[in-house]
Amino acid sequence: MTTYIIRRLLWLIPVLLTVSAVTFVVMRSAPGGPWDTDAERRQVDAATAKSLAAYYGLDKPMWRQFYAYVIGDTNSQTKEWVCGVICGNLGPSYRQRGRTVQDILFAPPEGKTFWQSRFGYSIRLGVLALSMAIFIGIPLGIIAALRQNTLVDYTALFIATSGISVPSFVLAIFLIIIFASRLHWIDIVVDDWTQFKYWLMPMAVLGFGTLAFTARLTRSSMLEVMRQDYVRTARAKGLAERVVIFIHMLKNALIPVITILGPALAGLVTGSFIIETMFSFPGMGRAYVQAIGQRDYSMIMGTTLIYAMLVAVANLSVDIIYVFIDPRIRLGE
Amino acid sequence: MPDLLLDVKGLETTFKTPDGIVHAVNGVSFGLKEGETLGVVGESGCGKSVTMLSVLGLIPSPPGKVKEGTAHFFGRDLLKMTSAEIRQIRGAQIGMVFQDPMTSLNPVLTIGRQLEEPLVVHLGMTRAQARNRAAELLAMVGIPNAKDRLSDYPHQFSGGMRQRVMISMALACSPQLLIADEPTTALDVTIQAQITDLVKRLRSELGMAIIWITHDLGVVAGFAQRVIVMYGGFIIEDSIVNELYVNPTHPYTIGLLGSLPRVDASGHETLTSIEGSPPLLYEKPTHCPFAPRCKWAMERCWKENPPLETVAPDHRVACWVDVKTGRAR
Amino acid sequence: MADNNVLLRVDNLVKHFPIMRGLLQKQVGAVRAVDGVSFELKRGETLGLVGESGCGKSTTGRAVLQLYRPTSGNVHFDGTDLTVIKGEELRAMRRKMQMIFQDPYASLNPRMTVGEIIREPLIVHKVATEAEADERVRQLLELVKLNPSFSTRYPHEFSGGQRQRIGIARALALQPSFIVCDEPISALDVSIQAQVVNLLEELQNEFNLTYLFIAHDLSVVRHISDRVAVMYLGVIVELSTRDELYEHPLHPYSQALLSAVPIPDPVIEKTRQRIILTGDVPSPANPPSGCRFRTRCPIAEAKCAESRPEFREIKPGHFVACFFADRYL
Amino acid sequence: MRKLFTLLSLFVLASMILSACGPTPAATDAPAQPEQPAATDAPAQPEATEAPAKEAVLRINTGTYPDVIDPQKSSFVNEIGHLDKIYMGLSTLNEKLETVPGAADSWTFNDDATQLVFTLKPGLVYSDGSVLNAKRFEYSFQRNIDPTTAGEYASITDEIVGAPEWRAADTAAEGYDPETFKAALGVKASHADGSACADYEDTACDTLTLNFSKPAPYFATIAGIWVGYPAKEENIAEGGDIWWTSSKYQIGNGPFIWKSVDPFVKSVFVPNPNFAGGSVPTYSMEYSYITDSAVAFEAYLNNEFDIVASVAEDLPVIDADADLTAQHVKYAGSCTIKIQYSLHPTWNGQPNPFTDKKVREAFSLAFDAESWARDVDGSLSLPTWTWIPPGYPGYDAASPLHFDPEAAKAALAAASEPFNSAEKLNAMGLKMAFADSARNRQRHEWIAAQYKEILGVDLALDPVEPTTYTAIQKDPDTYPLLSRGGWCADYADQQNWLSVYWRTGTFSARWGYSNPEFDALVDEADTTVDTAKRNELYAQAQQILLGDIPAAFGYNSLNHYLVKPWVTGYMTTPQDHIFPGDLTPWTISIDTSMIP
Repeated sequence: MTTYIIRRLLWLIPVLLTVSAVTFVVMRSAPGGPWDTDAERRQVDAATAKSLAAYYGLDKPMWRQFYAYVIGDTNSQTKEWVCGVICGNLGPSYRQRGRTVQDILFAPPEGKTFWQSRFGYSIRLGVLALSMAIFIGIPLGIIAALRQNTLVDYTALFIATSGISVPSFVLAIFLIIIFASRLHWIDIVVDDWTQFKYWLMPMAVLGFGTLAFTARLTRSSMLEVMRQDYVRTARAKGLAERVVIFIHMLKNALIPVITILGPALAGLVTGSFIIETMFSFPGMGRAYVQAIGQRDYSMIMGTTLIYAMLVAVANLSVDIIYVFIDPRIRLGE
Repeated sequence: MPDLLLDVKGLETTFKTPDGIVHAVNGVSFGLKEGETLGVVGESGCGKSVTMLSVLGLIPSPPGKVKEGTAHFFGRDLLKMTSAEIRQIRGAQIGMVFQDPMTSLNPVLTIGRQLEEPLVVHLGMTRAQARNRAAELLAMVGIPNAKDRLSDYPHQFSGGMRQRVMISMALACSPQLLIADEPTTALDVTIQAQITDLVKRLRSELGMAIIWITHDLGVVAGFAQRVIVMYGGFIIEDSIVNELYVNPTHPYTIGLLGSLPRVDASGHETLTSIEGSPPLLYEKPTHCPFAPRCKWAMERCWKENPPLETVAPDHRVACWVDVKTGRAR
Repeated sequence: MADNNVLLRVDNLVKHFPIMRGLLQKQVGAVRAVDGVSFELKRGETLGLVGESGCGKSTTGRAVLQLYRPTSGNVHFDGTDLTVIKGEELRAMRRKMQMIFQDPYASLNPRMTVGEIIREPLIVHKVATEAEADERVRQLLELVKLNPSFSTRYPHEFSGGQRQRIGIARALALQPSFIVCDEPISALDVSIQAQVVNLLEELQNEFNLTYLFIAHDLSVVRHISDRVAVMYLGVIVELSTRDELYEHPLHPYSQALLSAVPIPDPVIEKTRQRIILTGDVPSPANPPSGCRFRTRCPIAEAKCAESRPEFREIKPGHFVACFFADRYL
Repeated sequence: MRKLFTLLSLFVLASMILSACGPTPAATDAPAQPEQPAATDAPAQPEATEAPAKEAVLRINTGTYPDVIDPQKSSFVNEIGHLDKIYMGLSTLNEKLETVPGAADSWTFNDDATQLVFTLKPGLVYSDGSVLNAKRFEYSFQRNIDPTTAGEYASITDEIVGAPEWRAADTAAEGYDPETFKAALGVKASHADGSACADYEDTACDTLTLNFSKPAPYFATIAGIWVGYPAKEENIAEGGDIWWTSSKYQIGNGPFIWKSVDPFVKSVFVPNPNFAGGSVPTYSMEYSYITDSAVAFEAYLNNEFDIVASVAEDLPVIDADADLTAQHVKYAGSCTIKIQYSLHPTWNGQPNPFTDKKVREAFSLAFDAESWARDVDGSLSLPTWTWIPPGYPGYDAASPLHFDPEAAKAALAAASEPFNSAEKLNAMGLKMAFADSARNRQRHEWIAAQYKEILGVDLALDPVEPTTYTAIQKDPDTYPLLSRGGWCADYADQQNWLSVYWRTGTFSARWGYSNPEFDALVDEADTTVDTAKRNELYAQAQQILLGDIPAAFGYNSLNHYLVKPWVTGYMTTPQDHIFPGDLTPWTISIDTSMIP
């Protein structure tokens, strides 16, 4: 299995390289640069633009810039070798002057822990949303399957369908109006994210779609498993229904559910732009949106890479977890 | 026959499907003596498996429904039992082996765990006791290194080995009755021979009654004492084994035997095939279910469904026609 | 042996499927699915290829048709070595060779009508205009005893036996001279099997077809074949004319295989002595040294592990790969 | 192995706890945070309210979190809105946008306006009590010019002797020595008698002399903008490249102290008791960074904000509610938007009709800015017929042209051949380019319809991908025939409105405007020290500009906010960065008794 994991990790290299190459080309092919201001504003003067370009290496040919980004290059101004992505250096932000992308994403504010970094916030929100999806979605799916075609089932299906079809920003503003403006249970302007209650709404909005999806998948998976021969075998052994459901059906039914949880977590962490913006949540998604607005190339590149990596690692983790829950799977064989 | 182990009378089972109600079992009655081996033969969809699953309350409901009938086991009607009561019977007094050993074992639980379950539930063993007994059971069905293999998962066993596991599981609590639903159909012929051999041995050691469901008339020939042939949810012939093969009486049984090439037959004569296809059972037939495919069918066959009638000692047939003469019986 | 009457000659056919493993996905071994198979087929002849699942019989069929390109060996069809030709040339040869599959449902495109399925090869190979194709579809459906009006229906509207007829009609569309029948009846009900077997026989007589009939059911193979080859773990262990093989099997495996087949006659069954093989078929990725069968062979000796027994003609037309075959002469 | 399943659930649980344990670091944080600058806070405590009233805190939503909060690197209003709370330049602006003393007590120009001498207020200190002398400002200007800083506004001080040369220097070159350039720079801190200053502790160092390579009478204004804010050199050195991210290094002389920041979440500002301009504010401030306007609006309604910017979507709700209407504050902003005509001789290979002044006149007369503001901009713009917006020095309502359909038709008819009828123009296939977006489509369709209706002219709309649009606008060769665009002031001097934008060879080169008479007037104004005379010259120049009709002057941007009734005393200017009156925040007071 170790070789399998190593091989999968090695596979990440070409994947990430491709992702960065594509992002790189797409971004650079758009006209204008990070210091190009609107026509209606004072223009950055040529000498400054030139020295900024030189500092960030934008005066070099494209391939060289890409090489510098990935491998590294000598900074033409400081004459120092600066290692690139391979050393974990995602490069300096073009807009947040003096800060590197990894610093913006991963470094916590002064005196705070890693979990208070942009990345830390997003990960925590993602995990919370996923937990909600798991702890509500899975039971909901199970109950719906066991009570197929009853009111319970229809209710669960309704929730699931609405979770998939209602856009998150609609749900977000809806919840804000109800719980903050009308009921005054929580504040809209959150200045203390250390309080758990403020996490509830973003978590609910973010996790709702996944919850719905999880519930649907669990339901269909349970229905599938309920028809399996080994469930009949279990009943034929005279086992109590409780044992049949929890020992014989659930574990099998959850295998497909678990396989989507990794990508779901990656999706939740990476897909939280709207929610982070709506709830003014200080996570990575918000930084990403802002970077796009400001054409902060290296931020966009860096964040995209982190997202790509997250998705890949999430998929890999699922594949590994899969081995432990499904004895039939042997990696790399 | 007061000494019947299992006495099924007038069993009717239906299934609700999107295309309509399927009348899978349409009034089936049969009895089984203690220690007797009964072969149940028929094509897919003839109701042979459904009959046995109905008796054990294992019909998925909905869509399935046992509409009528009784099934007395040791004098108690299985069909009237509460789910708790019938659970006491299942796995304890009646063991069951299913067709596909690949899918009948839970893929994510160890063999040991699955074997221990009935021991713990029915015999009140502790986990440790159950584990020891499980190893003995595996050894009994001829699995080498039984103790070590308890922690293996089903996929680590071959098909034949899995079916042995299934058998050991069904026999774990020394049941009075073993219902084997096409236990060798999915297996290769040499493995099939191993399994039938094993069951024969266990039958002589443990003395349980066996209901062996199959579509292969060959398998039960050397094995069952009595054979019932099912068609369209009805029993159409019920006979002691020698009589059936020597003197098949229902046109369907005759056709079935005729359409079966024999490995010991040197001749190259054309097989006597039965034209047409088995009925779909969306309506409960009011006539002989085999009439549409029967070359002897008479007017009456299209009007009334023949009851099982005794034609020879221990030989009952449901047919209006005497095939030997081609006339009404 | 330039026999004009020989349609197909297979010489030392090998098909290995590589096993990749490790960091760099190096080939660490191979599943030796077919490991040196040779046989001949005369025009109009049926060669039965029997063996248990995993013995390589289906792979042999596919490798003969070049559906899998063989690892080594030659396949001469009608004088052309199929293993060296490719592209248009191979496509042209494929017209003369067709295949009938085991699962008639999976092998028919559910979104095409029966007419479209049958005419597809005609159009693809540009052998008929649209109008000619329609006429040909009608003829073919009649040939396989289906109502020509069925051509506008979809596969799911048919029963298993009818679907297999559709598969046969499609295979016949290009008027092949050679058909590989890969377990064509094992998915069908007993009463339907005979219909299909009879149909295949009729078609063979009418069009002088040559069949490679692959099956695990020895009874059917005996019924339909002129000669029979027994495969075990990628090699042919015995090959002879039908009755010779069934009545005087010389290889211990053939003997065990034949003895395992149940005979639908309780009298014979009760007196018959069975050879019960122990254990399972070893993995084709790691076959035993020497004689492939030695690990389960009741008469194996030390030399069986050392070298592979030659596939020799022990009697005229009777080939066997066993050191001790002479004992049974 | 089956335990792994349990393990998985445990993992999920653990992660839940992990995120729930957020409060723990807060608890450890707590002792470090509370009331650190309590001492400095004390004098700011309002004494007026007797009851233990609510704390006076002004809670403002600023929208996007700043990318960089560094005086010599920032360029966006939200960034400057932070900086001008923490720092104050040598000069500053009053509510009329007149340049008034800031950190400097006074300043004098020499006769030809090539030298500007600032004298600092006596006893000037930073918010932490440390000395603030002229050397600090010297450092700020040096840092702004230093090419390694590479600030986006570095060129704004190019009038200073030696500044363009240093900025253009190749820092990677072998013999590059910043000290040489620094010595040659026309920025010098000194004692009042001209003797050299010792160091940053030298309290007698109160004079800053700026020498210009050309007359720059407007430079007193420029010297007050953010690039001259006196950030501390030692703090910048200690904090390194990211010094500006930490509020602890941002020690300034502005009205407020940046007490704490939680990026993307909240900034807290408390009054600076050592503030030397205006008066010390009587309240604290909290900036929040909610970018979704709907959420911010809800928060305002929920009394969680005292001031938010209103947006078009909120207007129906505001207009339907008398209280909100009363809280709605609207006034002209810092931009003038116009429809710019290309004045290049040819367009698209044929004679350019807009070289004919009568055609320009027709198009200007036919643009109904009032309807535009009402129908297109949701009342979020102010119609104008002049260039410099109201609220700026130099605003002149007098304009030769106002919307007049009949006059427009007459003007077109009076144009020269072959531009004197709609048919002739239509035969040329006139085009109007714009940056493609749904909103812009709607806007330009309205404009085209307007011209069609009044002049009968067909304008083909030419939507262009936004970044490409920006690029084609910057190149005279690709400048569109007709395009909507404008100018937003950097600083409040007519020079910025007139010389920087319309003088030959500046922005005006893009569309080809050039008038020697105009150039002569602004050149003279740009070198005139006497304010009254300067203003007169600029006023004449503006009238010449308007008379040339280089564009259809359309409307001014509108600053519009919702302000709670308990916030009073704010003095609005078009240059406000984040909230109304934020150039003079000390005039604002909060009536805490009114807060529900």
